[in-house]
Amino acid sequence: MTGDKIEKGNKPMTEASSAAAETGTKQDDFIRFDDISKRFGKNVVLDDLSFSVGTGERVTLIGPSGSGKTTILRMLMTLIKPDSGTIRVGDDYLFHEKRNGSLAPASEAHIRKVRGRITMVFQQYNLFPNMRVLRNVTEAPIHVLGKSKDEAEERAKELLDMVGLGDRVSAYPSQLSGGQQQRVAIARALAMDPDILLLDEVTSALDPELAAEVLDVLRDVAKSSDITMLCVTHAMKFARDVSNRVLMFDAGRIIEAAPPAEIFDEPKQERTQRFLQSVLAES
Amino acid sequence: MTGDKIEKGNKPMTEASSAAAETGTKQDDFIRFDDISKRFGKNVVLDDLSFSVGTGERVTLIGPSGSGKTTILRMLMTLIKPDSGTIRVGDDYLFHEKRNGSLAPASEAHIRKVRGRITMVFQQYNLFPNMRVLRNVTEAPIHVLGKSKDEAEERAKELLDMVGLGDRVSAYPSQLSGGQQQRVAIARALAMDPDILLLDEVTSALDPELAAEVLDVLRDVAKSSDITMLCVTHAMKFARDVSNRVLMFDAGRIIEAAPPAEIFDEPKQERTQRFLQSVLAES
Amino acid sequence: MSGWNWDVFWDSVPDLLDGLVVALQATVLGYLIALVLGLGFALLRRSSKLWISVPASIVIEFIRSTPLLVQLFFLFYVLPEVGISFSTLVTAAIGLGVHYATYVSEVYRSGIDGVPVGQWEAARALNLPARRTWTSVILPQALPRAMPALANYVIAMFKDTPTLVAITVVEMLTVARAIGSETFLYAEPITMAGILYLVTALVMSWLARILERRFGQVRAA
Amino acid sequence: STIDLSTAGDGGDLLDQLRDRGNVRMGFANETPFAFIDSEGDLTGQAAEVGKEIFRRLGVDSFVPKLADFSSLIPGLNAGLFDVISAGMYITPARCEQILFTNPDYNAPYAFLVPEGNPLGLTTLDDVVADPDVVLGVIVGGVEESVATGVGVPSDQIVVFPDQVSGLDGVAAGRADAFLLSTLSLRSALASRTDSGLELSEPPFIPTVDGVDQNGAGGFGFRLGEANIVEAFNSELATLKSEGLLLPIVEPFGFTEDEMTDLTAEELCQAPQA
Amino acid sequence: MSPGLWQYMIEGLVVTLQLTVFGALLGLVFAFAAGLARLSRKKFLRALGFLYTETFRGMSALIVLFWLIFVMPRFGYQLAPLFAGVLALALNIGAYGAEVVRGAVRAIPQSQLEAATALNFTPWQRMRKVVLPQAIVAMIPAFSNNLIELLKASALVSIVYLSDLTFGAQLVRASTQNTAGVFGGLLVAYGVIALIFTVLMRFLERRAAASLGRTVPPGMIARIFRRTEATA
Ligand SMILES: Nc1ncnc2c1ncn2[C@@H]1O[C@H](COP(=O)(O)OP(=O)(O)OP(=O)(O)O)[C@@H](O)[C@H]1O
Ligand SMILES: Nc1ncnc2c1ncn2[C@@H]1O[C@H](COP(=O)(O)OP(=O)(O)OP(=O)(O)O)[C@@H](O)[C@H]1O
Ligand SMILES: [Mg+2]
Ligand SMILES: [Mg+2]
Repeated sequence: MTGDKIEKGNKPMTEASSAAAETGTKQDDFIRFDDISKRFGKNVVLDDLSFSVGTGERVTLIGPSGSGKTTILRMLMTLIKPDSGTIRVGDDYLFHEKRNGSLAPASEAHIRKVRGRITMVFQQYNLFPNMRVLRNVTEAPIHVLGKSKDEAEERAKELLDMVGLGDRVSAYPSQLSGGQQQRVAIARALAMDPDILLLDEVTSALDPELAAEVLDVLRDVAKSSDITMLCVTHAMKFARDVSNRVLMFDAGRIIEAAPPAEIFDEPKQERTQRFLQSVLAES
Repeated sequence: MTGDKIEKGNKPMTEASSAAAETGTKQDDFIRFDDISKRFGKNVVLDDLSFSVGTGERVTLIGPSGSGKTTILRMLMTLIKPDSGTIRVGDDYLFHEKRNGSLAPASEAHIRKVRGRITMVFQQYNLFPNMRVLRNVTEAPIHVLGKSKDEAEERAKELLDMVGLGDRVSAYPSQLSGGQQQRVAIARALAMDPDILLLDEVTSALDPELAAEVLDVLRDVAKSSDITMLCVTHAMKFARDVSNRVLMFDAGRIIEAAPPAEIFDEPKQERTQRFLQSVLAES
Repeated sequence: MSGWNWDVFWDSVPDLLDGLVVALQATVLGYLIALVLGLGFALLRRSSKLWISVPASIVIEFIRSTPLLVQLFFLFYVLPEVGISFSTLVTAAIGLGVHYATYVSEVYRSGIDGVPVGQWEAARALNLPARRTWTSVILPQALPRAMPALANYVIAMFKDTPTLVAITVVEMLTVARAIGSETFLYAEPITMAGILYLVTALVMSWLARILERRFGQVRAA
Repeated sequence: STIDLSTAGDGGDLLDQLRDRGNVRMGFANETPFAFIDSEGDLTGQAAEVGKEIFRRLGVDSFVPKLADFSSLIPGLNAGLFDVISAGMYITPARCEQILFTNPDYNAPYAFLVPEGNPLGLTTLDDVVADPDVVLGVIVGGVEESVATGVGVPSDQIVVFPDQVSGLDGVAAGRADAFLLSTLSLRSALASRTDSGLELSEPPFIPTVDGVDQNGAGGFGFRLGEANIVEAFNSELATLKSEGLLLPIVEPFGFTEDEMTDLTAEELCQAPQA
Repeated sequence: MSPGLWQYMIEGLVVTLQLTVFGALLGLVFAFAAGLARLSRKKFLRALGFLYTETFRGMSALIVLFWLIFVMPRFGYQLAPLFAGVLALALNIGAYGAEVVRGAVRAIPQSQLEAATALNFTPWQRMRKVVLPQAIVAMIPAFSNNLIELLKASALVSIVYLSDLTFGAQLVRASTQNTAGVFGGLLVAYGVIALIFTVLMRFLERRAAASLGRTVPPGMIARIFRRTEATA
């Protein structure tokens, strides 16, 4: 709502203005990135990035290829580590632990604990091909959350029903279409009762029709739960329908942040305008 | 000059009219395809094709993908054999020998002899990675033509100078850009003093800039020599500049043949029009 | 020298077949050891801790680049000296097993490396513990991938069983030699032993090919 | 490397070859006291030392030890892996069909291992046959058992021991009255157990089965067809014997006058087997 | 250990190196002959190549060795023992090498053959100037493994009493009775020889790669200790 803090012009934002990008509907700092930098070799992918996401907020990350969107999600999922900076989730730091009042690198146990609140759905589904659909969904609840097999299966069937695959519980992933696999992957993620759900271009490997089915499922999820969602997508209509706030990335920085109506209809940054034009031209 | 013999309409040409396609600037029948058919499995690629090319003529072959252009060149290069029909080059048949007055399948020695007048430049350059640039160019002149090493190297350096690579004689192919490799390939082909040069989409694996360099070199070659050239290309401007005649292929037949100005500006066949439109849209 | 003695040649078959059984026993036993130990080697070598993976690599490369024969001697003569004594067959199986574990570990390793990285990431996104990730996600996918290569090493191990003659395991070559020292005719039993080895090895690779084809079909389904 | 035609000649050339090469490859089975490697890495033992002396006299003075299982000595020789078997191998008619033996350089007679003082006065196998109460010990699978039964010892008078040491223990414990073995073996067994209260029966004897002497005479083996070198070897051996030089060479290995012999390979090869 | 015993080990080392080097050279001859025969247009040659590779890949090197040493004399051929050893090892490794040759030649892109045809090379020139120079580069890593296998197999000759390193160690053991020390040291010796061979082959591999103008692959130590990306 307060996109007015965003600088005009298309020069990259300074750190100060980047911090100002934390705008929109969020009420608190459930997730907080502070001065995060990350490089691969010589390639600086994230440059002193700071932003935060509120509890239950739905945030869409957009931006040109290579701008660092996936890197953000993968870092939150602890698949990669930042070179510097901190990430806080709730009261815990993701890669750090408070010891004697100061921050020390986190132990594996600490990371596992914090990671327990987060889960992710991938572009390539990544279902376990050696397990049937039902076991794909129950494996982690049983062995991570410690649920009983019955309880896990009951919940799994509910979720599979919800994503419209109640009748495919005993299929192997290879026997499903891409869209069906992605819906299973969503059910698998939800079965972990996550506080935070990360979605990285979950429809971009799918044909438009199948993609629509998946997006419908995600719309339902967004409507019927209060999970905090971070979502990278090129499906602008979906982003507009579902998200509270859109973060526009460019070259590892957030150059604009605003509610979807604002950012899609009256983007302040010239870079954002150009990006949106190219995306709309494609689809 | 006599494109007027071409039938109107877009129905495939009959054999009779196909023979009529041999039009344009050619004065003689230096190369003559007679009733050539070729199928791969069930796929009939060339269907009773006849045409001829005059000495020193520059012919461009155009046509949609799969129409048989490459097959023509590869057959002339003796990389594949026709199923039926004859190909004559000068006074010799390519795959046949006259014995006791009748035509018999040619011996390997006969094929080698006729092939000695022809050489080819490929889309993928196909330089020999185990030889430096200079040796790529001198190897065949020395071991096939029997030139002395000095003589071959002198000529190779001339040619490499001509293609603008006089300073890269001792580089390995892997150390060159695609465009440079293709120019070496052209020098290598010319070093064989061929009567006939075949060029199969020699620029289509290259970025536009690099492609332009290669086409410039070929323009020089065309201007400064009297080699007979058969050339498959999508570079229409080049075709227009260089060729005497353009053969439009479709489904293994020649559906139109005329000088470039004529065929590009006033194609008679509706198929040719459509094809040219689509090619121009791409570039 | 005397002519070819067909009686000795054919009469050697029953005794040689006993030897073949012993060779097969050593192969089966040895391969079981190789399968288990090889997995251990593969996991150690993949460890993210350098102080584990580097020594493991050195040991594996060392075992792999030294002769099976000498390793067998070492086990055969040295184990009893330090008070560990197994039957000769078990010693042989241990020798074969340890040696082949180094090959098998490479097979596992490429099988494991062949599991798409997305599978690791998905396991991580579900917060599966490392052990569970291995046992229910990675290995079930890596092992089938490794099957054909694993089958080839069974055959390779079988072909190495004649080496056991050096530590008195009564496999076919040992039997052939014994027949030779009784009859003073070596050529006949050794030739027959060679034929039996060859035929068995060829049958085994034929079976392996069938298995591979079957397996390929199962995977495709 | 090329094909070695060493066995192709008529026999005259092996010695020449060895002289040319300057060394001889001696097959042995690492058995004391016949041939073994000492701590200096030298091949030594009764057979090794006799062999070396004779080869030196024949003009070959470098020796390459070729360690082999006893059962592989003959095939190894025939395969050209060694030039001579130098392992104190007994000369038997069956072996004579495979290889050519030199004359024996020792003949180990039999003796009994008995309690000190030989209370039963046993000196030959006939003494055992004569007294049905005497229990005779032999090694399992050894030739001694067939020799004993061949002479006429009833099988209920024979007990079988798994090895030398248990035979020795058996006599000491009274489970056998006498233990039959070659003098050489018994001497080396006793040497390791000086306090056993046992001794060898005197004098050693050579049993006769069906009129055939059961010699334990060993010599050197060459490939069939190499008669020339065998002849040369035999003549040097004869010289050693006649000049009394043989015994000093073999004494350090526990050999005595008892083991000296004038038997020939020819006699031993022709002796029908019992 | 006395100088006399060291002498056995050093002589044995020489024999082991001879067996490995000569076995490798002769094995290369077999590998190329059989590998190229299997790619021949002549059915007879293909069958011959197939027969050779299948037989000797299905057969233990030790059996072949026994056969050459103990059976051949029965047919009137007595090979010099060292030659028999080299031959047995070469026959065995050559059969594996033939598959390497075949695979590498087949991996040369068809387009290279076509380019050679376009320059009117004869089939033999094509093979010699274009195919083999490239294929050989691709063969080296596999040959490098084969060489180590050959080194290991060379120890088998001690079973037929050739005086190689392992045989020397047997003599030393017979003399000193120090089994653990002797065989332990022997293992280390083989390990060191293998390391040296690996380094040499690695050098060759780099040279060969350079002959195609390729960037040189990482060093051998780096490869042994390469860390697979730790994912768990
Ligand atoms: N593991 C990696 N190693 C090296 N570079 C990487 C790695 N992962 C990402 N990068 C680089 O980091 C940059 C940002 O990548 P990222 O995947 O975050 O972009 P993105 O915004 O998700 O782009 P896209 O829309 O193409 O998915 C890119 O330049 C990419 O090449
Ligand atoms: N070796 C082959 N085996 C089977 N089919 C082949 C082979 N070579 C060519 N073809 C088929 O012959 C047809 C004509 O191929 P050709 O390469 O001559 O077409 P083209 O006109 O050169 O097309 P493009 O513009 O795509 O290069 C195609 O359908 C192709 O699939
Ligand atoms: Mg991305
Ligand atoms: Mg083409």
